[in-house]
Amino acid sequence: MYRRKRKILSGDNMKKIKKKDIGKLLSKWQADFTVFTPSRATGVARMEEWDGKDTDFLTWYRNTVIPPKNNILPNMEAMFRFQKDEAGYQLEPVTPEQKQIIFGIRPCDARALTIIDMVFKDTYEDRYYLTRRQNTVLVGLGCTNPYESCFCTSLGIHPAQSADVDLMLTDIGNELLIEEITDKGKELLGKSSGLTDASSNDEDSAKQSRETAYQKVTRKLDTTGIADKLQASFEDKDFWGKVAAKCVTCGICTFLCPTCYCFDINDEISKGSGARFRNWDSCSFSLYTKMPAENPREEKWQRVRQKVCHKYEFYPRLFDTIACTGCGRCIRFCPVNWDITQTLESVPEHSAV
Amino acid sequence: MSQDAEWEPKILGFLCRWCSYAGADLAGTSRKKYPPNVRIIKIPCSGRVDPLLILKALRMGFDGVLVSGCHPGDCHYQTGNYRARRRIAITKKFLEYIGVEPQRVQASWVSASEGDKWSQVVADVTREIKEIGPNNLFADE
Amino acid sequence: MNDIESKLRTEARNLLEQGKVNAIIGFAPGSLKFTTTPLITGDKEDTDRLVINPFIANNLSVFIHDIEGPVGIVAKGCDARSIVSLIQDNQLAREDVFILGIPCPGVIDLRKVEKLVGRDRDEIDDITRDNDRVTVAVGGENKEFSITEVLRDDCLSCESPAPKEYDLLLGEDNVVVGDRELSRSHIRELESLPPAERWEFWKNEFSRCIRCYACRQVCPACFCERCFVEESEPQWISPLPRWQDNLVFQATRVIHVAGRCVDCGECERACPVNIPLRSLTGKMDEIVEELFGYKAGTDKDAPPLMTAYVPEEAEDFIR
Amino acid sequence: MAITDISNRKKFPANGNVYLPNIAVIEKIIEETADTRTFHFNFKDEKLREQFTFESGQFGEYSVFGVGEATFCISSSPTRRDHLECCVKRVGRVTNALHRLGVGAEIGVRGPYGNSFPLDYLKGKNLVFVAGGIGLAPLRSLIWNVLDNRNDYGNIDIIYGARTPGDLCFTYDLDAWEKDSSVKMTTTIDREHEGWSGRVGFVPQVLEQAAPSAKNAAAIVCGPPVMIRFTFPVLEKLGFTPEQMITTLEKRMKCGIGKCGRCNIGDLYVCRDGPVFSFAQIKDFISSEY
Repeated sequence: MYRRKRKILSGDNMKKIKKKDIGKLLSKWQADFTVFTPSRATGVARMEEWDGKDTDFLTWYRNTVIPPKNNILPNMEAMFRFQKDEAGYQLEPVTPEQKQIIFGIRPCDARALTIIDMVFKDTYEDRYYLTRRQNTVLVGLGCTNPYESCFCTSLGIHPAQSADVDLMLTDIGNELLIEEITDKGKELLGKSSGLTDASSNDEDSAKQSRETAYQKVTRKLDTTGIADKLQASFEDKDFWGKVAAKCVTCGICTFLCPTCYCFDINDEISKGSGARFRNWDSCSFSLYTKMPAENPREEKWQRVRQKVCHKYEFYPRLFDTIACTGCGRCIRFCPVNWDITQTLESVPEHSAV
Repeated sequence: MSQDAEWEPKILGFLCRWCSYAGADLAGTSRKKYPPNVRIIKIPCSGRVDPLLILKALRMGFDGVLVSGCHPGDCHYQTGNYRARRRIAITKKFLEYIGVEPQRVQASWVSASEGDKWSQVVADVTREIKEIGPNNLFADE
Repeated sequence: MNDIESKLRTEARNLLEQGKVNAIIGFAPGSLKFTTTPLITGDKEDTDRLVINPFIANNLSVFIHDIEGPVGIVAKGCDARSIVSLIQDNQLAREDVFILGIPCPGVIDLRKVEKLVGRDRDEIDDITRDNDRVTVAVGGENKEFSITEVLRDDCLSCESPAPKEYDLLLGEDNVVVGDRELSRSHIRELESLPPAERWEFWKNEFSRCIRCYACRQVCPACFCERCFVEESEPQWISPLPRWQDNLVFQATRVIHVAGRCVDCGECERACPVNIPLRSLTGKMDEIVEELFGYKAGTDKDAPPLMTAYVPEEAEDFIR
Repeated sequence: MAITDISNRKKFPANGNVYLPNIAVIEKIIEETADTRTFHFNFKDEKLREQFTFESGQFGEYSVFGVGEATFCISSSPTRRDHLECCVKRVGRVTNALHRLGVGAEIGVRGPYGNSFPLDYLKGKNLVFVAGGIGLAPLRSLIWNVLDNRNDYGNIDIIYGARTPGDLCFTYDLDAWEKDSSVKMTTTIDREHEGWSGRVGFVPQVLEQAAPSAKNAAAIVCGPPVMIRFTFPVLEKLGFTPEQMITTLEKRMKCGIGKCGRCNIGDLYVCRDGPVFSFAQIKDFISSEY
């Protein structure tokens, strides 16, 4: 199983900040970064540009509906613009230059970015994704109240600890304990104000807080040998048919999944100039693989199988990690309560191939 | 909405080939004067007009849409215009509900012999749409 | 287990055992609190998992197409109307479906409950209903609500919780507890705004649409083999999730399902970004009723709304 | 040897941004069939024209700006370098738009992507090419490549079929190969057709009748999925091992570089690990995913 190998800096230089001072800290950061925080202003919880005052999210925020991957791999982004003149087509690439902070990202969603980094770095570098990634500082916030659908601990993720972020915050009551995780985090901390040194008491209560959070994740999934089991069951149409029976093949689970990265590419044009965009796509849709004469995944059981196997069989083979972080969004928002943990637990034992 | 004196509405007309298109043709051949604001698409029957076409036209920036077919009882396919009528009726009401000015979706019955009526319809429709101004519904800001 | 539930299990088992149906479509307990999940099975042992409770949210008629041959389906009033509508549209033969009608108690809207108690659904310990009172146990406290406060809006406007069309009705017809006006209050509120503000409202709502198409996928009235949004020659709307195209998509969808939409409210419940879609479909239902006196899925022998006409009707807007 | 060895894959990122196409100009258009055209094109940038290299079997992403991108193999041979070719069947939005373009029009081209036919493995062997319809396009690149280095290979069998005589592509090549005494060329059409005096029968059947020996041979197969599905069993019957059967697959693609997701067969991405595969690599997946 894949593990992030990063040194977590030890306790003697840990800082903390009062929750009521978070606004000041975010304001300070706003001088150099676009700061994103959890927000419900648009009618759905997602990471939105901070409005300069609201820190209410510290009380209501458990996790966003739209995963923070949206801030790195937006559901729609321009890749280049084109224009036609006498000399022919002129192309002008769009480069994402904004320096941004995602404040409050959960360990599951941060791990998700580490996971999809692998695809975007593989063989050909994806400039758009990687530039945004580089320009982003992740400030993690440990969970205190995971959802009933959460099963991050089954995937080796701690709900309140993370090596996938740059700074990690832990709720210790009226204050947040701050850990430096990376140099990028350290640099950001250098640009911060209103911090005080954390005491060993603070660290104890942080430890306590983390432990409590961990215990609260009660949904469990045994992933032992799952890739092999899935491989052996690949052609088991009966099983996949049953699993997929209630799926309505909408795109909720994939679009809200923090590790689903598939995209489509589309052009827009008006009066000779236009742009090429990419936008999220989903293996749940039959159009996704449709070719003029054939569709290798015409049936919905094939598409459900692709989704499950991509995360739990193919991705581990390619990159040595399961492409699921147990954030539970696919379970929580599924209109038919299709539950990936139930599916994975019911994969039949076939003799190995 | 700013009323540019130069501005002339662009209206998309879906005209049934049997009646209204012939009516418009007649208006032309009899040298009727009427505003040049309607771009015409010839369709086999007003019953062909899917509400999607109306929405697509508005999305493309047309200031109004005019569907024109045979008078009730005169449809070449017997009932096409009756079906069109139901569809346009609900489309118009629904679009009005979501905030589209009702003037932007227009309908008329114009027969092959009604060149006069056609020129009148175009004049009226153009004037009404001119009054409400350009279609900025889908503008980004 | 209540009476209806045990009767349902027996009947469903019998249908499968006697070979009258190839599959049963019903509700089973869900994997999360206060949820059920569609159960689609040909295995008679599975019928022991069938449940009827205030959380049977899905419109199960959406699954009928997936099953070959006769199918037994658990149907609330709205589901049965969808089935009738499918029959009207020749999507389904009456004899291919065995309707296990249940007098629907009304489905509790978890979003409303969450709002009322200020907690997420998984933080709630229990929700119990005693006639018109609903008790929500949360944080060691019992909070009482009237049923009209917590029922889904579409249930509030429901006129027949028990199916009118069925093969077997499990239990007595229910008393209508609804409050039609209350259920349409958002529509009235929007209507009171000037047109530009109404447009602005929907523009904002559709700005967060992610085009997951859940609204379409859970809708039994959306049965086109290929939706217009998937056509590429011509491409009717851009696949990019811009609010303009999101809105054109939804507006067209709502117009396309006029006369088929039974106001089951599933599109709105399924929407992961909380777009009040029922304020669109509900309005369309009002329009077709007002203009043509038509109510979707109430008469299986009637022609579908958009294929019928009365020579003298709805003429006033035509020049 | 591993056919999907990706370590030596040619990277050809333009301006460091792989998604940014290079502008190319259409120089010639050949009507292959009623719905298929071959486009001869060259990069607009002269330096790029010189630098651009590719191998038989690789593909490109072709843009019609404002309409979108589509994937086609490069159907010309790297041994013939005065221009590049791609063969396009009119089946959808982008291909329709391409067919509307004339000589002199500008298109966008990204690539080359994917792996290529394993020349090192093929050298010294007898080669059996089996193609159907437009499936000849990628093989054609390899066939000319092989013929231009004729002494490196053994016997060459080409079995090519189409639905009707009018659906045969590259008839000018077929004529040339017919005349080449070092090539055994068999052309067939699916059913009897007026004016056709040649062979009639489906490609797999014709292959079975021709019965090329599997000894020191390799079969290279490309065509519609249904043809591929029926061809492999025939080759197996003739004694070809899964390693000796090579094909190039077609899937819906968008990015062409293993990011966008859709073209996988199991954990293999057709764009990144293919499009050239041995049957040994894909046989586990081929029944239900292809």
